[in-house]
Amino acid sequence: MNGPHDLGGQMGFGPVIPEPEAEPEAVGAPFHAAWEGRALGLTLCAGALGHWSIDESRHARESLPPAVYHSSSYFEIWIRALEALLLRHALLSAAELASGDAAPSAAHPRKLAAAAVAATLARGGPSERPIDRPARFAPGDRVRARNMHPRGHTRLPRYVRGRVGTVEADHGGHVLPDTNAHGRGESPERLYTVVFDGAEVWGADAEPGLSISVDAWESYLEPA
Amino acid sequence: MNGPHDLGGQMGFGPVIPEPEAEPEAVGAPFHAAWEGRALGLTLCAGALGHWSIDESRHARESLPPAVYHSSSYFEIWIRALEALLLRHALLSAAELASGDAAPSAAHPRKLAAAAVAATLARGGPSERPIDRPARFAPGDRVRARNMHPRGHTRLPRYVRGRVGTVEADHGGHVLPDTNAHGRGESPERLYTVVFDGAEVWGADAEPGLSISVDAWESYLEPA
Amino acid sequence: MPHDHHDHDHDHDHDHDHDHDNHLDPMAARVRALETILTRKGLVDPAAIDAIIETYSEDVGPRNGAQVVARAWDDAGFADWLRGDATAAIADMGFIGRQGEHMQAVFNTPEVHNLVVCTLCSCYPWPVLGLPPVWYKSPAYRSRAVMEPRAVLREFGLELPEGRAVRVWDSTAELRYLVIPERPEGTEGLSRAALADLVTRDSMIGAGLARRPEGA
Amino acid sequence: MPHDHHDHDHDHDHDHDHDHDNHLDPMAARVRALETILTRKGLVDPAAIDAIIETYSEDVGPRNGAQVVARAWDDAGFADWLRGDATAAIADMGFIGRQGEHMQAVFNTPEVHNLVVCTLCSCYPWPVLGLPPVWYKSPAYRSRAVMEPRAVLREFGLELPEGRAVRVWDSTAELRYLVIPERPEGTEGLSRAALADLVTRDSMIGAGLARRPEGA
Repeated sequence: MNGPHDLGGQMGFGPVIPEPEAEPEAVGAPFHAAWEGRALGLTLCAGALGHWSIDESRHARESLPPAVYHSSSYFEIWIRALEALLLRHALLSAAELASGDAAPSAAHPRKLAAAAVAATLARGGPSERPIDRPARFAPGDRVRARNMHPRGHTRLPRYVRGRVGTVEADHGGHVLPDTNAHGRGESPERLYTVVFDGAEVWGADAEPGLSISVDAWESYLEPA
Repeated sequence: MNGPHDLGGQMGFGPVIPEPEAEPEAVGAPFHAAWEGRALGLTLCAGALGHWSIDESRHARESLPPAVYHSSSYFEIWIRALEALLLRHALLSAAELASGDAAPSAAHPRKLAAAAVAATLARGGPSERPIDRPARFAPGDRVRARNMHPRGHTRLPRYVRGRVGTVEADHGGHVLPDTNAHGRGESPERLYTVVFDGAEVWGADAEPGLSISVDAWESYLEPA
Repeated sequence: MPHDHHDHDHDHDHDHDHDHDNHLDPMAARVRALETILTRKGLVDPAAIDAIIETYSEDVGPRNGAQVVARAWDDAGFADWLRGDATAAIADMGFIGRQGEHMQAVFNTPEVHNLVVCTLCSCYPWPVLGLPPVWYKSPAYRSRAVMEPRAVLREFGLELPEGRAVRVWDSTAELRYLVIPERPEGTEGLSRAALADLVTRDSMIGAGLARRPEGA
Repeated sequence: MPHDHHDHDHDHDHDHDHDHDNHLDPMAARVRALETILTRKGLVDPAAIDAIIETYSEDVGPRNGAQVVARAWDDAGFADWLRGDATAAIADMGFIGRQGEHMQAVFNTPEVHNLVVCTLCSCYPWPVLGLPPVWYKSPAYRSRAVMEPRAVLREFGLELPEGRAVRVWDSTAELRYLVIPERPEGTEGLSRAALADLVTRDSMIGAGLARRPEGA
């Protein structure tokens, strides 16, 4: 979707404010408030229940109303999206969320135990999938990012759509976010790194000497 | 600028909520609160002082931080931009605005009098200007909207940039907002209505049978 | 998907996603403070603000445009003038000035339905339609009208016939567009005043059709 | 123009443009309420949250990546491995898992400076860099890095040499990028630990260079 999250080339957000790297022993780092750590932990624990994919989770964040998305900190976006996911998957009712109260329930069969955290984080969620179909594109090929504007989730940023670039690498099959975010299956497709000249993307307003790459699924591309 | 105002094709704002037309005698219409009428009047009266153009005024609105722009009602955007303009042109100091207090001053030489309102509104601010240069494009010509991303004001919406359309009408010379908004002169240019096929603009995601036109200054266009 | 959040939203402490015209109290105070200080500094005259409000509350509104449409339906010569030089034809009826300096009339036909939007702000033909309604200024309308006008029109209760083309006019410059809706059936012999009564504000933006006369 | 509003802004009643991580109190309450209710419903274990926080506070952070970079500087064979199969080479050092499942190392050279961003959210290589800093997640960085990276780097105090090309990597899929900064001069004979001390977090994103050793 052409949502508030698709920020490449948008203007008006002001300067970037650098932040010193925390000393390795700094207490509380890398969080800026205790609730941020809890928000991270809640999000990962709820994700571990297996009711939604990382793609659905990203789509829940970008589906927040633009006014909310733009006036929220990043972990606030996470929490608002987590609430939406819990409601959508009926793990929580609107009444429970509003009241802050619920009857105690038995443990969810996939509730993440403290002892399992290390292994779960170490396992992660690889997106690579075997794929049989021959590659449509090869490194060196000129391709055009499709001028697509789906209502649902996609990972093709608006700023490259319609622009021509060069395939630089073929990373094999990966889960397609566009279907997976909506529970329509993993539909693995070949993923390519495609590099664009800055002037092709931004016209005369590009900084000189700039090139930009995105990682694009095969269906995002057409021969140029 | 690629600001928060450039909304064509953005998603996530929800449904359109129709609003019944007010009866001609409705008290207070078309305003939804008394302050909205005051905000309109203040904006027009301040504009009549002649310190800024309508283009600079529009740019002040779109330069509001995106979080503010998206969480403000339309007249709230006007008031915030008006405050910025008054400060920029030193008609008001930050201290005066913060305190809400100022020493009384003599009337500004161009202060709009109640008796002059009707004539001022009737005069408006025509943007048409004589232009000598021959037209670069003629109705029927195929043109491409330039892939431009200026940091300053422009009236070429992002959704048509790089897309090919057909010139439908030549409206003669008009003040160029891109320079006028920044006090760099009216630089009149020929203005064209350019019509684009929906599928050219939105690809396969366009509604069938859709065409869209924009009014584009000559420097926004190149031969296709 | 654009409606997605409405299914999942809920009232929960400090949500910012409240209605776009709901800031009444703080904005009333803010605007009052600004008017006070600008008045003290000799920059504005509150009586001029009153006169502006009166103009757009009482004198200038969509009934102006309705008269233009009714005359165009009734007078083929005027319709031709409107088609060729809308600014002059509309000025002939006394509707001139701010946000209507350069007018263009666009005529609905059985082949093409016209819809007007301003994606970049809220440009609107004030002398013929008055000030725009909230929906015209809303991000929802501005974002969607150029991409899915039929879906938008459905939210106004208007289902266009399948083969009807849709032409969207994005008001990016100082040209202002007035849609001339199709004349409804059953209106033969009606007076101009009666015809004008059938012309809604929304029909002159393209978000609706002209009403049919009662009993027709 | 992107900075424009900072010149004109002022504190005035209910501005929403406060700092992006400044909602401490209402958010703390909101998150606490959510944790309480999810715990009661048997969905989360607060001790697991503690363990996650501990992991990213104490075990996983940019010092991991610094060790990877130091080894690459010191061991040409490892650098080649990193270039060819970063996931395996980095796993060999024990850095694996969530948000680092598919790694790619991009090497700065005298010709090209690399910079990593995620314009669509905040993808970041957690196993080697920990959690991203606020600026990496900020709309300012995400919007500008792909269009005016040199202007952004200037805000970090980094002025790139004029002829240096800039390659920006937008992390749109599950590949995660680690920038290998150029090895500073005057570092011959330093231990790997001493080399790692020169490798800043920002240099592994491309927002800075590795530090020169003191006295060099």
